[in-house]
Amino acid sequence: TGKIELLSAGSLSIILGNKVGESFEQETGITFHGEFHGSNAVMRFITSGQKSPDVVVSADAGLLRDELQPDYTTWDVVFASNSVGITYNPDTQVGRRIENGTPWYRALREADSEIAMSDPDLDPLGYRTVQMFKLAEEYYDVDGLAQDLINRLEIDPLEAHLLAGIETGDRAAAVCYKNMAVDHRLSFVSLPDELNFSNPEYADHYAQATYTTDEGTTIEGTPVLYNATVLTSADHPGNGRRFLSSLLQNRDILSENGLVVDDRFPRTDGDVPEGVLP
Amino acid sequence: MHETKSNRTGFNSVFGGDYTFFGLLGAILAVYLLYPFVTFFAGAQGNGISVADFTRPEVISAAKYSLTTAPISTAVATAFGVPLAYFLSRSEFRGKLLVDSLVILPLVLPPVVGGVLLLTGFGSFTPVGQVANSLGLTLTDSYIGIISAQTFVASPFVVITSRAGFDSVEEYERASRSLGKGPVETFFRVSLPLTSGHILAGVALTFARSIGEFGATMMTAYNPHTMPTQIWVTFISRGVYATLPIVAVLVTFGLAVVVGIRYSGK
Amino acid sequence: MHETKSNRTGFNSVFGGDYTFFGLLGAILAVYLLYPFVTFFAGAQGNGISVADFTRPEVISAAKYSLTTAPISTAVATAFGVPLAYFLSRSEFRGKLLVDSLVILPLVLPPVVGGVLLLTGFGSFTPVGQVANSLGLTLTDSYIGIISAQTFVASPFVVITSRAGFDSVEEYERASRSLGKGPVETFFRVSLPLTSGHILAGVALTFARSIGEFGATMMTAYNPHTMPTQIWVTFISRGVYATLPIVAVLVTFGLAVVVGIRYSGK
Amino acid sequence: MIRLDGVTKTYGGFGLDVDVELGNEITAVIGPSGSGKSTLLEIVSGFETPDSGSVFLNDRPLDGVSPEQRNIGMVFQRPTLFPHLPVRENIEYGTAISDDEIRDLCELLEIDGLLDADRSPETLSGGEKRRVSVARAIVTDPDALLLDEPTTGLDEPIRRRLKYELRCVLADLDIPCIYVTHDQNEASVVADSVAVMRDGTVLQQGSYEEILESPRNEFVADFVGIENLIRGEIRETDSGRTVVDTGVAWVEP
Amino acid sequence: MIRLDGVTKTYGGFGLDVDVELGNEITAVIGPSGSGKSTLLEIVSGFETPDSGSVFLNDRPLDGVSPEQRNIGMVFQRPTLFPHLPVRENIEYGTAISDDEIRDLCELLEIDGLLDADRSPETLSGGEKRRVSVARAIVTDPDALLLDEPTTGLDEPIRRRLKYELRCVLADLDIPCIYVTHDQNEASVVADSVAVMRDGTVLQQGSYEEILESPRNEFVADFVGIENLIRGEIRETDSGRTVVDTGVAWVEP
Ligand SMILES: [Mg+2]
Ligand SMILES: [Mg+2]
Ligand SMILES: [Mg+2]
Repeated sequence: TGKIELLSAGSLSIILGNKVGESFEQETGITFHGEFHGSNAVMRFITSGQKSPDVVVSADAGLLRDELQPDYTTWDVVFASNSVGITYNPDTQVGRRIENGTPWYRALREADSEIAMSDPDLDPLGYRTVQMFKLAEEYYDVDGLAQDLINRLEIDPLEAHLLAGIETGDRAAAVCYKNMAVDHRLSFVSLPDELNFSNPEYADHYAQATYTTDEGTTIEGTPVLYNATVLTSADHPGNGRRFLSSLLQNRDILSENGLVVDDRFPRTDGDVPEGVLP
Repeated sequence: MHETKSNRTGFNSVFGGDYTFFGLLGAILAVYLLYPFVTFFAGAQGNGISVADFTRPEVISAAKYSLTTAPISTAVATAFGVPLAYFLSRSEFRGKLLVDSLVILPLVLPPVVGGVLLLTGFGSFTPVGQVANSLGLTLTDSYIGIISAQTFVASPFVVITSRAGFDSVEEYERASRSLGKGPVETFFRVSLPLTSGHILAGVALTFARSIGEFGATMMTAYNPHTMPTQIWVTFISRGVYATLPIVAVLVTFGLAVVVGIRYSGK
Repeated sequence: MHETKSNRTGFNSVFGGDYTFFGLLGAILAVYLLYPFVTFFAGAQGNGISVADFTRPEVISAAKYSLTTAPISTAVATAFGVPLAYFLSRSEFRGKLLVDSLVILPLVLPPVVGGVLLLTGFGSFTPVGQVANSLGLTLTDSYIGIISAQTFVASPFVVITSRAGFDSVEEYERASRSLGKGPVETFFRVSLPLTSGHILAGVALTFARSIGEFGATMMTAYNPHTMPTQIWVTFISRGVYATLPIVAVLVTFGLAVVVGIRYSGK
Repeated sequence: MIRLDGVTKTYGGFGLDVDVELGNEITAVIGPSGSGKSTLLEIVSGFETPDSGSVFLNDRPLDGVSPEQRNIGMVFQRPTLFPHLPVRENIEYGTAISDDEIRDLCELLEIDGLLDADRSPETLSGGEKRRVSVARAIVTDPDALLLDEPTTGLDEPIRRRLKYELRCVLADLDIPCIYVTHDQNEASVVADSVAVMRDGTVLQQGSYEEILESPRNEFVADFVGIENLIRGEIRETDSGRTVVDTGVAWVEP
Repeated sequence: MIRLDGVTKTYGGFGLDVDVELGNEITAVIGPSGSGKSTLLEIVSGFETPDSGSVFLNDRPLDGVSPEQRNIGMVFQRPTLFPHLPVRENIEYGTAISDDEIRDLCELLEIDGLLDADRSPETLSGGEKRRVSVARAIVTDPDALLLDEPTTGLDEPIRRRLKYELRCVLADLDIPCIYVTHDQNEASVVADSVAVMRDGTVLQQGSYEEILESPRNEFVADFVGIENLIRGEIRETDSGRTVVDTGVAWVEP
């Protein structure tokens, strides 16, 4: 028994915080504490010594590896993917056109209002949005599409705020992950695998699209891979491993909430300790 | 001043005069402040939020945590803030102007930044945090963490208002001292009764701020969830309108205390 | 009261008395409030933050946006909040208790929730937002959005303090009215001069709160970045200690105005 | 002339119901606290609106006329001198007047010594404050003057002197003056006529002598200070003659 | 007896430098405003600490003794009655005394009528407030009494009466009383001796008659109200004899 502290990407707050967390508590009697922020903020809290969770979950497998290895952990498990798509408010001009069968990129390009995206300088969803537009320009073969769409973008600070804009009537559409739209019961347009960053096999294709942050770092497109680890300095490492094991067995909950969990997962990196993998 | 019946205009000035000018200007701000609440509650109705949502376990749990922390934070802020205000009002020392200004710093700073600063001061790996850990206390993600965030952010209110009160009763204290009563007895028999209005106003503001504190709390004690943290969590996971029950409960508690203290003071 | 020289103890009460009791209790809170700033600034020094960082473009840009919005928000809150306070102090109408309580709601509510509510009221696709759009105004993610968030969160301060002031000068106003002066002239020649201290205190608090506003601003106007928003962005992208230059600038501006107004009032 | 025509006002448990006419003389309104004296002044001055009935000033109805348009001067229980203005600017607040006029007025009220330089009202004695507040009210040449216990809080000798002087100053104005007091002696010194109030109504109105001679009831008698009241029973009521049995032998000398 | 031994105090541009001894009598301290009268009281009462020198009360040094331990009563310019306590509790604030004692004291000060029930100090007249504040100070049986312009703000007749009565009450106490005033007439009525201050120093100290007879300089003469000062030039200074040329013929009658 005892407890476990999880620090996780915000897009998993319902899945991990409510569903997996609750069933884990019931099964094991271990008190579960989940805390959810943007993936970058999660890494920042750990590397600047302000938070010391047992388990860390990132919405960007590469980010976790770059920031936490080797000082904080030496391994991780990729357990799911997610797909990027478009959520929209059906009561707006953009929403009505999408529902009437207009291709999403035309509806957005000809929209009478701004489209929301996450901050590309702070958040993987933000730069993936830009990269997705670049991939779409080639995929649909529409000249200038990417720049047109980028010009229409308005930045919201955190993933969750994107959806607040849709719900409250401040935004017509936004680029987001599928599970977020599912959690908030919002309309969602799925994109082909070539554009949605969900398929690890397309890693090379995604990498063709890049984004350069205002700090000057160039980021290549990568599949949306959720990975998790138990920190070397964890207070409750045993509980952490039990939680990961429970997470890897609860594939149904993950897919019900919009994540992609198929036979490509889990994928491991480094020496995964005993008891994590099923 | 007695309340008068409303007359034809709907407004009835107690002065029998015409306050339209002020009423119109003021109404702009009043409407601006109230209108978002109306759209929010109206929107929530359209999104199927029902009375049953008020008894969801996370609503009750958050209310419990808020109601067991905000009063303690307010009590702590008052127990130490009133003496601090009194000391600042009565004593002269090198660097007083500095201390005097710095105690209002948390007011200027965004709470989330205050929370980050608190972590640099009291986080698990800081010297203070390690001493506390060795004593079996956790200063973050605990009752103590919540109270520490609320106290940091909200205590300047009771300090500021009490200080203004104490500044105005110095002469009465001199009378008491000349009648043989020491500083502590003078404080309790003269200064405190004469400034109770100021202090109560500060207590009300501190409580309101504590119960609504989110930014710093999110940093120092994301768990257990207080009402503001639960609003955030619900908002992230289930959307804007799902937060209505906790928003309503939070606003009700905060207002009840503020209004209660205000009218008891009269 | 004159300032006295410090004596052996370092503290020299202006009453020649012993305020140790209050000093010790108060010091606990003062140290608690100041210690996180010390650890923060000390940590930043160890992390190689230099004077050059104060002139980074994002620091200057954020300072510019904050200094061009917080004064406007304060002016707007004052221009409408003082008449509102006056109207509430002087008039009786059905539902007054309600309005009177509701104008302090934004104080109880976490600012980030206030921001969400503002979006439900003024977002682009809301009726108000559409009217504004058709006039070429954007109410969110713009100067107006920043000011709207700051005003929502900070205006209760000037309303509360002004109201307390106006409540105390009613008799003088009756005298003025009986001497043939109407409500508006009475307001400017009697009420305003007699309550200037209260109003200035409220203006200072409102400004401090506006310049430090983050929660609601983040929701209604993440762009352009004000100092608090930039602190958040810098924190996420470059870590705690990189925020030092903006934190220092923010705290300096906020304190300067609060202290300035406070001492000019004496 | 001030006339209150069927004026009523109710709030809380209290109700005012008044029907009186007050001429161009000094009328003292007396009565215990809570009898409605101050409410009466508030209705006449326009700071309270009656529930029904009207107030007339020189036959002009004051319904809907705001306080500043009534041209009615007021002297309050607390002197309410504007603390941010020097004494002279206080007096001239309602109207600017010439140096000579203000000098004459202030000599009359024995406050000419206070006009110098920028003397602040906070440095004045209690009596001086009252005098300045009277000067401030009458300098505007009002059509009526209301005084609400203007000598309260003063020490007895100052109070005595002030009331005699007020008597002289007010009598010269030749306008209706309502002088509220709870002190029947003060009423007898200052006023031409007296109105006795209780529970929101005017019990009796007339000259002090009239009321002393034939008080309408025991309360009035008591309140105006009649101490030789003798209780008795009415035995006969003939036309023009009442025989009262006081239980005391009465021998015509 | 109060002795100030080389007491100095500097702040801003002002400096106090005093060396005086005050016996068990009433000493009026007079001088223009800013001359250091109030600062002197603050140092004696312990609310200010001198930069150098010491204060002695009946030969006991008061260095480091806080105000409440000095047993020195004070009457302030503003009466500072505690507004949240009834009159009687104000008087008994420093010490609880028997009904008889408080009755006697209040009769002496003519405020026995104010002890009833829960009378609030806010309902008192200016003169009454002063009397209560004097009663409150002397009921504690102090070793010295300091009064800072205790008649300021009162109307002249009240002020006149109060100062005569204060004279009687204070003389009976047989302790040092320092009576600060800026009014030389008040000093002459109330005090046994006078100390004239200017610019932080005591220019001259002695009985009123002594000072009147031989003022040390023009300022003192002026301040104690000598109006028949005749300017002249010293012509000769013999042993025990000074010949002054006043420019006016002088004929021995
Ligand atoms: Mg009254
Ligand atoms: Mg007086
Ligand atoms: Mg003085």
